[in-house]
Amino acid sequence: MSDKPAVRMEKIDRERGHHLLHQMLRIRRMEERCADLYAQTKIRGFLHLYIGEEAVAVGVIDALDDDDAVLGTYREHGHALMKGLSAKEIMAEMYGKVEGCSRGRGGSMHLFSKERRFFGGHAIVGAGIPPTVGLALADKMQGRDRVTAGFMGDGSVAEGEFHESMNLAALWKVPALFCCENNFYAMGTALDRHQSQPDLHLKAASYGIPSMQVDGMDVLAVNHATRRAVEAIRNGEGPYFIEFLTYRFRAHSMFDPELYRDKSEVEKWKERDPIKNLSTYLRKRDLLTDDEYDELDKRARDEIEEAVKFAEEGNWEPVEELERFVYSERPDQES
Amino acid sequence: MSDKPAVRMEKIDRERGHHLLHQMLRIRRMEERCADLYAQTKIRGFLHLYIGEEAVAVGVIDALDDDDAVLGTYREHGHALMKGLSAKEIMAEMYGKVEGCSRGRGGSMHLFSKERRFFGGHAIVGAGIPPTVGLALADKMQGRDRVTAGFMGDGSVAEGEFHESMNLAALWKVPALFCCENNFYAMGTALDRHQSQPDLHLKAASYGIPSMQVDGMDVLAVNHATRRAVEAIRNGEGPYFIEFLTYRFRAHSMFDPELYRDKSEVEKWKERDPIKNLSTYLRKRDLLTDDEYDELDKRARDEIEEAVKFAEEGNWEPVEELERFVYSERPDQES
Amino acid sequence: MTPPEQSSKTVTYREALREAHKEALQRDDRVFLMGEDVGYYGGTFAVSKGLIEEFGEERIRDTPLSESGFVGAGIGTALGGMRPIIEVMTVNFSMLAMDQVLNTAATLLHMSGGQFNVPIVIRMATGAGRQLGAQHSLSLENWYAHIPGLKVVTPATVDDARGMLWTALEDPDPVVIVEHAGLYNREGELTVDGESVDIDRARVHRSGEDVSLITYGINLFKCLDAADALKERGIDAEVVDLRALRPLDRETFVDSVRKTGRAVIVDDGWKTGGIGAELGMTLVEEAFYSLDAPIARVCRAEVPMPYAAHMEQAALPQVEQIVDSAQMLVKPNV
Amino acid sequence: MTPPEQSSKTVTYREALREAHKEALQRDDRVFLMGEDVGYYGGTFAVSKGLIEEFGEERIRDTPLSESGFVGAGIGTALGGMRPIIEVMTVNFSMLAMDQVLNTAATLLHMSGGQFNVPIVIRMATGAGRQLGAQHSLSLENWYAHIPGLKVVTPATVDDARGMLWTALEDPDPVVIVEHAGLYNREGELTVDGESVDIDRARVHRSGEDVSLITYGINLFKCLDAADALKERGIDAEVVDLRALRPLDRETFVDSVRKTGRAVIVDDGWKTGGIGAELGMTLVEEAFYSLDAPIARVCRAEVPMPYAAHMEQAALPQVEQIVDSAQMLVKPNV
Ligand SMILES: Cc1ncc(C[n+]2csc(CCOP(=O)(O)OP(=O)(O)O)c2C)c(N)n1
Ligand SMILES: Cc1ncc(C[n+]2csc(CCOP(=O)(O)OP(=O)(O)O)c2C)c(N)n1
Ligand SMILES: [Mg+2]
Ligand SMILES: [Mg+2]
Repeated sequence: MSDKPAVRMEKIDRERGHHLLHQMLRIRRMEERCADLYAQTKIRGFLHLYIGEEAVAVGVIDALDDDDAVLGTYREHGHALMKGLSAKEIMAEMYGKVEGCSRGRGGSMHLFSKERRFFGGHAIVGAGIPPTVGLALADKMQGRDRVTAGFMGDGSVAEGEFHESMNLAALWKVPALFCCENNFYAMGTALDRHQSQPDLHLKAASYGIPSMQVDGMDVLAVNHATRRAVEAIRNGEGPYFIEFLTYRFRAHSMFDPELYRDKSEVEKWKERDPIKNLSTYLRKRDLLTDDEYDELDKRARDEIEEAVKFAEEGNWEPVEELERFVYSERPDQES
Repeated sequence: MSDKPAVRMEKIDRERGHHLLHQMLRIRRMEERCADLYAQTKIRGFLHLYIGEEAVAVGVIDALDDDDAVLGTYREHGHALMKGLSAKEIMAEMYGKVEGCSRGRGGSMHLFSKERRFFGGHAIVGAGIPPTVGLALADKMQGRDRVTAGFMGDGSVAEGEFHESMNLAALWKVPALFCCENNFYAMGTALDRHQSQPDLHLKAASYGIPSMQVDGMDVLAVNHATRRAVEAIRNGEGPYFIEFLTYRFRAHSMFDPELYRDKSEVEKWKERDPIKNLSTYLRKRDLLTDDEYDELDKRARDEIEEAVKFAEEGNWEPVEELERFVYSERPDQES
Repeated sequence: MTPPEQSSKTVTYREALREAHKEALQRDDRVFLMGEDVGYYGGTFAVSKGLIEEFGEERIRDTPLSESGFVGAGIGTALGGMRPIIEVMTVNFSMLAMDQVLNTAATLLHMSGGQFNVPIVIRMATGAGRQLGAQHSLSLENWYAHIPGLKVVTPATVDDARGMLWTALEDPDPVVIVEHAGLYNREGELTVDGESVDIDRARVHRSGEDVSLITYGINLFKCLDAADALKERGIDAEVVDLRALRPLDRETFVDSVRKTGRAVIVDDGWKTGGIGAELGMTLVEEAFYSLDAPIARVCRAEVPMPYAAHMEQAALPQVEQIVDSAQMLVKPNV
Repeated sequence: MTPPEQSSKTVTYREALREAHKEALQRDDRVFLMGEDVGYYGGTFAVSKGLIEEFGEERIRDTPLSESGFVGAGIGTALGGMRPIIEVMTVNFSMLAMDQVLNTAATLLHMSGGQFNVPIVIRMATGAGRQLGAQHSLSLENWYAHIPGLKVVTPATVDDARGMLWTALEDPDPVVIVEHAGLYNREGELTVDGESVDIDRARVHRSGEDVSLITYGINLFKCLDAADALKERGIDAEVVDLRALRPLDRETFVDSVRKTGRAVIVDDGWKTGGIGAELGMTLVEEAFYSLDAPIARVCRAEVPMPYAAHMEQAALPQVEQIVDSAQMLVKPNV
């Protein structure tokens, strides 16, 4: 189902290989732990796991600068972690603790960090796309050399806001990178049942936005493609769209009985597990040993366990603060 | 600015030539009279004239059967007249009289006729497109061999609903004919300032909908293209999209000072006046004499004058009926 | 055709809805269900689970994520002689289709001088309480209730869940069915036989003399609990379930307050400009001289809904608030 | 920088708005205006006429027909440090952008735990009276007033038209400015000097003893006319202009009714669930024991707005209705 990457991978050294692998492991372990914690009812509400799709967030956000902005969907734990939010503040958020990155008000779907320029965590499908355009426009109008990366699912491409946003972005040539995580399903509806044109990068192309389709299970391909796109954007060429072909290994959310797809399909995709993919690649080139892998994995697990501990020990926001932040507290508050 | 027609014109005889010319004259005379009546404050509210674009409504609707459905925008007088509403009921509507086709409740932007299957008269730009898809879907689900033709402006192509509708129509292969009246402006905003891809038929094509771009100043080209599209639709090939390149000779509405375009541009387009176009064509082939033209024109003028008289003599809906038809009067009322 | 149910049985609200859909689809060829994930997924709230197997892809029609598109298309099918049931998942997402509902579905009949009625049924879940955060927890049924041309029903019981769908489908005009997401798992005794139920009248679920608790949807059960608690304090509360927010059966709740002289209104939405204000104002207009005390409102706190459970519960109407408000009206000095 | 205006002068509401835009654009580089036809067309209501020549295409930014897109983009620019003024032509079309306003602009600050405020200003025209028919005549400012996190102002006078824009731009949170389309041509005496005006307080435009007429927007002038007519009948009416619908300055109108004991509420929107209900209910909650009579509402008839002039006028609040309602409250037996 997935094409070969449109661009060739760069050669990478041990350090970078380990770095990318470690990032994917951090997300994977966090997500697995979240699933446990959900079963234990420590995490509530909706929980959308990113397992299987790690290469996308890792490959994309690694190619950005700290000062660049990122907007995610409700499946954004991985993006938040990659953007520099700590596992602690993310986990505390999912617990609903005041130490969470949104004071426990957002939960899994609404992670935020002003400091890291992570603009959420949006749970209305497609609704994060217009603000992505706007953030990029603000940079352009203010002459700042920054990129805004907005993530979206294949499902959101059917929403009118996708279309309005592509047109605006193309007309105004804003420095936005649109990252479409095409995991072939919008909840339980298969891609070809919700898109008359399932090659989603062609959608953006029809607005005159340069676009490509990239193997989203291959972090090196993702990273390389993103670097190319970001370079074009920083050169003032306007927006760029990348469709990443990927797959979620788990259900849509914890409520989903997965009636709409075959186990065998899932198994087939698991063979292309992005973590396995990269490990194999590195091992083949003698850039990774079993011990090294275990060490990276252990660091990831430890970090997440610490985060769980932090969340467990966190505090509930005082109920008296319920009405805080409906409006700004200081009239001169700025972003 | 306008391309040559994508399809060649058919040879037409005197009778058909006169028929099409007469239809365009009926619309033209009606619209001119509306402008007068607006100046006299007989017609109020918004008034959007179709002068210059007559070939589109005439050429398209002539290619449809009576049983086919038509949906228009707020610039729909011509479409209503072509769909078989009488000039009288249209004019009475613009006067706000109860004899009007919408009892005087709709006015210029909301002409309706259930009997003629004219579904309005929609003044929220783009909002008529999803119902167009639905009307066509209903026919398909009920196994009826009917076409639904929905008109839209170039401006509406930027609205999210356009996009959502194209996707639905393509996915469900509904028997809908989308007629885009590209008159190069959405109010005062020029096409290339509101569409990153100004070749609008390519928009529909990107959904896998067969589409063409046609000279909308040439009624024969319009008619021929529409016949071809309707044939494909009736063959069960699903939706079709036609972009008609046209131009409005008048202001957007009676409030528009036309600051955004040059008089010279308007003059240039007037050389391609669809009525002049067809007359010249017919004259060249000895299918039209000056007397015949005058006679057709006189019939059109007389019809409109009678309509004005009818409207003048019409009655106001009793104020007591204000709350009628908020809900249906008979529980078994059907469409 | 399955024969109509005979005797009462215990079912969940979800099952009652599913039965109602099944029967409607069997009864009338023109009926079909359309929305995001109503088919192979089985419905976000599993209401339509199994229906696609029975009725096929055409009549259980999965849509892309295109709320305005498929609600508008639904309007078109209604105009074209079908009887669509459109599921918009939740009221939160329905904002994307608001224009179609407001400016087309609700408006067409009047604007066309009585020519085009729109027999569409739009279903959506509403409400908070499941820790879904600000963007998935709205209760905005009051906005739909504000629109002339719509009918808005709020089934609280399994009987109403079972019966109102058919009522809505028989209606020649657009009907919005608002289902509180917290009710789907709730069990109840089903007594209706599969026929339509009236939606013209509110229902007095419990009769009392001292104070009227007026509500709709999930808060019916909070009010019934509150009435129990009040009983223990010697206060006899009447509980009115509005059942429909438009048209409002003003008579029933006004009569109730004429009798009791006191009213606590329990509204699932934000207070300012909510449906609770309308209920109260109606009492002022129609029962002013029967009022023995001011009218109390118990509403959701005026905040975007927070995720954390304790904060969410603090923002929602609670039984104790209802009890305390009633107590204040009846015996202010206790 | 032009110096602040010194003395009072007669201007139209439109001119006052245009001045306000000009000055804001001159004062603050981060300010820009964006919307359909704000540029070369000069604004649907000609508010921004001439501005594109002065400030250029970047700062007077014409948009495609994409309400959700450009409102959402506006939110993004606000997050990115700009101070956008987004013109959504009319409240009718703003429904298409409702999700962005409700679920993003109004929600982000609270949902992010206080991190992301959204300093966006959204302007839109509202109201009927120009024979534009059902789809162009809504008054739905009450819906915006229902949303926590928004501020909603309704300038009625040229002073407020002139001053509120800057106030809104100085506000760190989203502000919706609702301009009644019937006001643009209205002339008035401009007294403010270009500085921001407060939006925290309602204004008593005319003081009286017998009955309070409470309103906002264009109906302020109908109420002032009604007060004149009432004077002739020996009834001394107080007229309160709310100026902002959220936050509501409840104190001012409650105080007014505490004094007069009677209230007529004049609401431009549909009655059921309108802002008028909220005002009335507030009086019940806060001034119940001061009420000498029921509260009256004068609202728009609950119908989609018809085109014909006589029908449209019949559907809108009229001076005589206000007068009669007040009369009924004060001297029910006359
Ligand atoms: C506007 C809107 N409609 C419906 C939903 C419910 N919903 C949540 S996720 C989802 C599917 C989205 O699929 P996609 O964009 O492909 O993202 P993925 O979950 O696959 O990452 C749906 C229908 C929503 N959140 N917002
Ligand atoms: C949703 C919406 N936004 C804005 C408007 C105001 N408006 C009316 S017509 C129009 C321009 C439409 O242009 P186009 O679709 O090209 O049609 P044309 O008038 O050229 O026939 C605009 C902006 C509207 N009616 N509806
Ligand atoms: Mg997906
Ligand atoms: Mg146009």
